[in-house]
Amino acid sequence: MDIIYSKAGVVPFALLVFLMLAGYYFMRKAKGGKPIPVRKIAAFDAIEEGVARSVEMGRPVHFTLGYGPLSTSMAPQYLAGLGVLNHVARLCGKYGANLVSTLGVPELIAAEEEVIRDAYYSAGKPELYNVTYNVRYLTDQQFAYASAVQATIQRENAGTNIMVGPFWAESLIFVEAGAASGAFQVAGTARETQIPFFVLAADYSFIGEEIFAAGAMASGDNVTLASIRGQDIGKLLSWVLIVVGLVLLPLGIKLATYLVM
Amino acid sequence: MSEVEVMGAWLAAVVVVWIYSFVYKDNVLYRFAEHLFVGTAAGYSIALSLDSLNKTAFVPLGKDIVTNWHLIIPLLLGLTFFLKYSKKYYWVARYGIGVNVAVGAALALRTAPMANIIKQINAAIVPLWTPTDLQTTFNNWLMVLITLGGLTYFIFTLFPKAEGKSTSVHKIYRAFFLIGVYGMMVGFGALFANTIMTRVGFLIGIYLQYFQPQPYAAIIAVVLAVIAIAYAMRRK
Amino acid sequence: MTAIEKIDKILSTRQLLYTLLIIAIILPLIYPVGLPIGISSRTKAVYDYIQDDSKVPPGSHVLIEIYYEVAARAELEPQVIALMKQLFEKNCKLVFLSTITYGPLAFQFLQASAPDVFEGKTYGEDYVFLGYIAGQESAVASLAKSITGTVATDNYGNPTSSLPLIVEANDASAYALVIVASSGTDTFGWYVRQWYTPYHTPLLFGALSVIAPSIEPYVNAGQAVGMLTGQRSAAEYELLVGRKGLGIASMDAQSFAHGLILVFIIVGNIVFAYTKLSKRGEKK
Amino acid sequence: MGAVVRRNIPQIIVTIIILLMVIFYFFYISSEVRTAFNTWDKALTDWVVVITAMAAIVGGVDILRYHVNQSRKKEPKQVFFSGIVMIMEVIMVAFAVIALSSGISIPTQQNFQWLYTYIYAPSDAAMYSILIFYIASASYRAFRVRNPPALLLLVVAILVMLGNTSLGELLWSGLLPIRDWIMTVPNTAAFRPITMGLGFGIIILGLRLLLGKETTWMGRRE
Repeated sequence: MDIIYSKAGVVPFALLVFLMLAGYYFMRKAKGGKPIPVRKIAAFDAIEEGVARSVEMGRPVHFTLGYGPLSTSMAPQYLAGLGVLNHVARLCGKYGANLVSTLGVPELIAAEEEVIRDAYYSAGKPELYNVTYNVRYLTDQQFAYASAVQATIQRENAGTNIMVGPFWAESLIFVEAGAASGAFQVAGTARETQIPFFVLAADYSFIGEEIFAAGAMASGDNVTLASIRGQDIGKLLSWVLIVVGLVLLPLGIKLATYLVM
Repeated sequence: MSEVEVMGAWLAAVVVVWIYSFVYKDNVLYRFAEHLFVGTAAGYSIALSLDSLNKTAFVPLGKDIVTNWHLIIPLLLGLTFFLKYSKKYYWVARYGIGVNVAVGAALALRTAPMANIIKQINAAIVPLWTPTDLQTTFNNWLMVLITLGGLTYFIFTLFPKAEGKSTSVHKIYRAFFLIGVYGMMVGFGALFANTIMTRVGFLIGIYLQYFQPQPYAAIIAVVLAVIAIAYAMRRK
Repeated sequence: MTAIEKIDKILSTRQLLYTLLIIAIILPLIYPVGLPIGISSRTKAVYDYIQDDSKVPPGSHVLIEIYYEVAARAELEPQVIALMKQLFEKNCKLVFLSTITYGPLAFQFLQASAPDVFEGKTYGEDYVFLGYIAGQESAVASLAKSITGTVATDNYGNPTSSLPLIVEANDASAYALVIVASSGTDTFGWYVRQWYTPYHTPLLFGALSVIAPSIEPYVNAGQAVGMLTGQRSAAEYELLVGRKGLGIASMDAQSFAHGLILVFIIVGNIVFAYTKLSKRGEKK
Repeated sequence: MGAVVRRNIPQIIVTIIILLMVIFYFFYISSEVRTAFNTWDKALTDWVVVITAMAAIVGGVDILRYHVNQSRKKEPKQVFFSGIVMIMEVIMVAFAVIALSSGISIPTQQNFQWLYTYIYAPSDAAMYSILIFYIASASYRAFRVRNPPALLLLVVAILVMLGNTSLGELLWSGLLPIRDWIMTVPNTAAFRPITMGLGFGIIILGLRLLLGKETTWMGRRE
């Protein structure tokens, strides 16, 4: 019987399992009703402020979560964006705002239509739901999608522009198109090369993994929210490993060699 | 150049100018170029899909149905996307989307522990004291502090509360938090500045590719664009 | 309305900013000024490496991967032309290929932009173009083992086994240097994993300046001998090899554009600081 | 029975696929299992390609539906623009089908190539390079020092910009080494926590997907 060994390293697999168990542990603890406090993420609170402001000005809310195939390693970022859309849709139902959601991910058209339909119906405003107004799929080609979204933001005169998901070069196109039409903007992505443009040009921004925290907060369910602590455990563990590695290095022990076993 | 190519080069120069005109003001010529682009891109996307369907499903099925019978399943799953228009069977599409979501999430999960976490931890462990070379010592200290600071900034649920007199733990937390913020600002500033070079390079590339060979096309397109922009501005 | 508010009102009309930018970029392209360009140590190191006969012996074989689409021509083409001029002066044998569909089109523009460099060089003996080779990283891997085994004909249909250049240098160990000119990021990783790691063939990267930071680790780890980033390195290299090309002409446009953006940033902040102070002044 | 078929089975499929793909990626169990996994993994990647392609085609149909609906609207010009989208889309697909039926690869089909080279490629390049305009307006409007960290961001950006071009050369030759130092030392360290954070986010979202707590991709909550 060939021995079982790990091709991609036992330690990475152990780290993956450990973090998932940590997240699961806190989700179980939260089930007992003790909610976990989460530090204020300014951009998340700004979403509600933006929707309310749009309604006062009688302008629609625009949302987009990006373009591209769902079956790549960007899937988690699309799902975080979808979670925030769920939150935005519910707020639009609550305040009675018109929502225009553009996207370039063909697999998520149905999901977006249903999420928005659910939000308006459960808020008792079915008249605001019109599928060709609310959800606009604009091809999965990057810059055709970008040319249509920048036009939609300005032609619909969006009062608030919310963008959460994986973005590539088109991030600055949307933020500047929104700024040109005076929209209040909340933007976030975990793709490192595009974060500076959102931090600089949007009113509020989620940086990197904050979009995952936003996705969990958007669910409004304590158990889901508690899973974020699993991410914090990862950070504390990294803290410890780095410090230990730094201490051991002068003693001639390279922690790095053990971590990749 | 055959006249088909010349006509094409003229159309290309005109389309580029009219897309640029959007930054001045959304106008009817941009709207034309945009819809032309979106229509062509939609057709291109379907063409690519037909091509990959042909290569991945139809040819293998046609060649050897026995071993490749299973490819019929994703074809059916794909067809279920059309059911989103039906009130009763809208949920059937979830099977197809589920496969894609799962594969995407799995691809990310497989590489995240090593590439995103362990490799970065290893890169952060650098010698903090090299007597001969003070410059590297300073660099390494700075790199370690920025990395640890950034990690502290992103902590969401475990943070020392600052009730009343701030405890020493809170002071350390605040210190690393600020180092993280300032460290990231350096990264953002550097990256923003660095992209300017490439973006200017692309505009120069466009000038060489589409304007220099057809200067008259570009000039006429600009004149038309200016008229369209003026018209759009007067109307608003 | 004070002078500052007047300036702000003028400069905050976006249309003016864009018009100034177009002038700042297009004008120097038509009438180049030739602002001074410093040579950075990294570019000089690449030049010295190729100039050093022990590292790149005269008449040795060099592989050049053309992996950029038309939009990225302005940044990468001048790099390749300058490198090509230096290598041809050492009468090295150049094998061009591309694992991206745009490759043949980009190579066509390369030849059209540098007829003087190709002058006196015969196809098949001094340089060869293998055209588009599908298969991405797996194609790069099999090329390392055997070029004739991977691609049967070159871009113009001649069988690769009939080209003396290819027969002399058919696998990775026969190449003194591999130049990867790519507008992407993964291409560099392919060559590190399939050419450098197994065969230790020296690699030289030509990248966009926005991509440079993400492939910095390969150069620091010694898996590549050096890197040229964007138009700035292209302009420096053109100075080193003594051929005024697109790099130098574009550097004027780059400098004017960067200068203009710097002015926008600084004036924008002066206006912002002034309005903030005057608001605080009123509040007191 | 309704809820099981509508929500539970798709969720189970997701959980199984993630577990199998992750476990088999990390562990080599035995050669028989290895070959079985390889064929299964290849089949799954083919499935994903087929489903993605079908989704894009359904998306294309959705675009046609959207523009048919738009052209019914009162706004006169919209009929013209929506018509352009529909015509161009149908033409491109027609040439692709012609290419496929005559057995040649799509990009080499003459008319398809013309449309691609003279409409798609220039528009794509134009939209990519439109960014330089937006960088200019963002530099004036957004690059304002609202708080101390923003001041550091501004100073670093100016140093790197000066280092990047001959402007730095005119002012002081020391700017280039500063630019190189910024790009190698603080810049790499600054993005490390973000990359790590992305890794933690992926793992915890993966956990929620496994446990069925992340179901917005299913759309409606029955």
